[in-house]
Amino acid sequence: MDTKNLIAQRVAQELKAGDLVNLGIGLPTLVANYVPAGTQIFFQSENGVIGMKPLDIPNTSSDSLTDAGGMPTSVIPGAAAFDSVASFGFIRGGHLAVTVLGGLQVDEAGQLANWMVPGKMVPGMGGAMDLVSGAKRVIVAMTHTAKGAPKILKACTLPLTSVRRVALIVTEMAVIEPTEDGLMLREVAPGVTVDDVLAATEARLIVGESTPTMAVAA
Amino acid sequence: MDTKNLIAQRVAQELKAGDLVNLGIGLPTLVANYVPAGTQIFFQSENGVIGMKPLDIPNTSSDSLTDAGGMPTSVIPGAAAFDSVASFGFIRGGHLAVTVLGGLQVDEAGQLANWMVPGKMVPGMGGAMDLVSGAKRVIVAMTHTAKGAPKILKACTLPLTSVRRVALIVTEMAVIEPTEDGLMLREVAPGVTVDDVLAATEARLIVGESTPTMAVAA
Amino acid sequence: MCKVCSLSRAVDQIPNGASLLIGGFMGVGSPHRLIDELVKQGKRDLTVIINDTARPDFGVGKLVDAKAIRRLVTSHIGLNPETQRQMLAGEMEVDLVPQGTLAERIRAGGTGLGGVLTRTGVGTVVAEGKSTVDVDGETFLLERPLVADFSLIRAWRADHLGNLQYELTARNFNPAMAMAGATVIAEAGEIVPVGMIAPDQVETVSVVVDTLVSRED
Amino acid sequence: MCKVCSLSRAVDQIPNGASLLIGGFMGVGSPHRLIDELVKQGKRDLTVIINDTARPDFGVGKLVDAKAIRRLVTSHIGLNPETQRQMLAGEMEVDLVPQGTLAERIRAGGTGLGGVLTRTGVGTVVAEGKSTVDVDGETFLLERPLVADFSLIRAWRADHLGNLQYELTARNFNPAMAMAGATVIAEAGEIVPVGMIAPDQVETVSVVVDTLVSRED
Repeated sequence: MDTKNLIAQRVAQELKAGDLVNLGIGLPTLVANYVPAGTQIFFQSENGVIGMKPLDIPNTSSDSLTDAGGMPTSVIPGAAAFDSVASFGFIRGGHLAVTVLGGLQVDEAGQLANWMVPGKMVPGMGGAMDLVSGAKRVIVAMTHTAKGAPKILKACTLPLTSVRRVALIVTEMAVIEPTEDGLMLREVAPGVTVDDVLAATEARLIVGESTPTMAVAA
Repeated sequence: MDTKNLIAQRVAQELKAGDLVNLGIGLPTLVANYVPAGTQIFFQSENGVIGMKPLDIPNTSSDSLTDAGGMPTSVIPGAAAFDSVASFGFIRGGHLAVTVLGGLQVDEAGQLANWMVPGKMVPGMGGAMDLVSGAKRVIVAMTHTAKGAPKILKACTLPLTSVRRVALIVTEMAVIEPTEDGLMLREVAPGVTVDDVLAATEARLIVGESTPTMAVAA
Repeated sequence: MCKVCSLSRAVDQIPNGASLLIGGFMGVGSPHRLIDELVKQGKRDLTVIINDTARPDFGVGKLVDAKAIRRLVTSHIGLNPETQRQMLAGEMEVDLVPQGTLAERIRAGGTGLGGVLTRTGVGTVVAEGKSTVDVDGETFLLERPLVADFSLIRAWRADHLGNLQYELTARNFNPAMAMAGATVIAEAGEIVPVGMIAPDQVETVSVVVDTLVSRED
Repeated sequence: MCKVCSLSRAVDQIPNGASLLIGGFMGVGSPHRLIDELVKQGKRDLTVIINDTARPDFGVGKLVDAKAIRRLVTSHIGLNPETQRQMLAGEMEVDLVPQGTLAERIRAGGTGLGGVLTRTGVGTVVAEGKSTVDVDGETFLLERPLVADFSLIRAWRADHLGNLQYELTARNFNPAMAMAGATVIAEAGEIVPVGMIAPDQVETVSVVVDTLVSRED
């Protein structure tokens, strides 16, 4: 299993039946593939739909039903469509159980930076700032390092997405929970040691007596 | 023509084709009867409908379509229904061309009091405060006096509905326009003299060189 | 994940002293079955947030008659003399709120806004004890968000997931209240199979509805 | 009181330098005919408020390509390299706003609220130069209402009065924007006789729509 799918598989274990969940573009989108059959999760797309599912039947798309990237999508029976004001009402109002987003950096305070690299990449924050400020649980799904450099830092050097502490960081190496006391190392990936994680992390990690291995299929 | 219908008839002349208009309970409701045929006015009821018209065909009422007093009503073709949040969005947002409300008192600053008599009558303000604060034009339709006592005063003694200056006061004796300089006497009713109006008014009225008579049918 | 349960079990969840957002405008669009069951179960010391108290023996007027309400947040009590009597006698605390402000405060509570900035009420008794905020030289009243332990909602139609659809002026405060209750209990004129309410027709999304009252037995 | 007029006359109303609220999300639900006509008429120095700038040669991306926009208020430009190029080159002023804040600021502008109090952006670069308001011990950012000279709206269906109905995710910013423009111009996939859109289906009420673009000739 590749890095991205390993992360997605582990994140999917955090979702509970009936949850309203927003998946960011890219890696987080893969999470939907690992929801156990029979567990009904409601996926929101911030452009105005709850009950989104991938378009799996050819030639059934509509120009008026797209995901947040503007690509054709589909919905489950019982889905609902609404405008952007209502969409962010769900997000800000705490009705979203979980949001899964990618990350550029996370720091020891659990603060996420994921929307710009000054002078280089300025895509705009889109809905990310509202999602990180408003969802009940924020899960960051990202690779542990970028070109060998740690992404989990003492302090973010990039502009923050929100000052709010995220709930969980899932990488291909580890599951880390930001807490009031600091970053707790909760799990390591199969074949990865605690020392491997520490070596790839700039931030201080709090390590317990024993660190379980992620329950993911290889 | 009785007092109330005379007032309603004069107020109706203030409405223009295409206007969105809210009529308060009681006297203001009569204004709808005097809109010239062929002039389309859109009447809003703040409980959530635009395009209201009186229920004029027997046995066609629904429990789910009522006016702001909870009484069965009807709608024109092209009417729209919406929730209370949207309803007051129209009102506060300046989308209402005219609101016509009853009054207990109006003062020299053009400020209206119409929602409570402390210790005696405390019905609550309902939508009145939003209507007076938000509509483009506020027209007060009321009898000139109550049991012989003036209702147009130097200063209101009752709690204000809004500090905003109303646009026009129409009574069975006169049409009065509150301005920055004070209350301008614009018209008198048929058979009423300027002196009659001054005698029935506590507030100072500014009287022009000539005061036209209201163009209303007797 | 079936949300549908009996009327009595739906109301059993509500303890005495709870705060309730209740839909309806002069009783139109109020959850009459839920209100009747609240009275039947003898709930008391309730905080009720509702547009108006309808009339005696009708809609939420039945809760007033039963002296079940300790605190009332509302915009209009003019057609219910019993509400006015309890208020003037000091038996019930009544907080009168302009109707548009009431709607917007509930919306703010349900959508995570810090409050409402409105011209309505500035300079009147409604402004007493409240902060104001100046925006570009104009003064607005800061009105606080409203939420409650429970929202009691009346819908025209529901599906078995809990998606709701409303009808005409029976809509009123229901959609905003369905977003602002910690637990949302809905009754509907009809419960239809999932998929019968098209996505564009859903007005309250199932994910916010916790309990749907089953059809009359 | 017919509001229906030709595409060219509808766009003739818009002067150079005007501010425009334009519906759409990645071009879905954007008023493509109106945008094409803006380009055709060579409008320039526009202020455009829109969720995103779609892609080059698509949706509002065509206005970017035409260098018609002087100032842009938006939440996302990541999929339009030409927007980023003009921004970094200083050819276009870009104000990046979180998407939920953008929606709510437009709503505030259209519904007479003094501003928006939100947690979103507190403590980030988005908060720079803005006031905060404390409510019950928590800090919220005060974001200002947004309005514009014109709103350009795309509806699924309209009736000849100007009532509008939207479809699925082509809805997005259109309903809020239809409340916030001094003049509202709408194009629709279909224009139907008055009465064909039932009161409960109307999403934008005719009274706020000033001009409805006629069908293609």
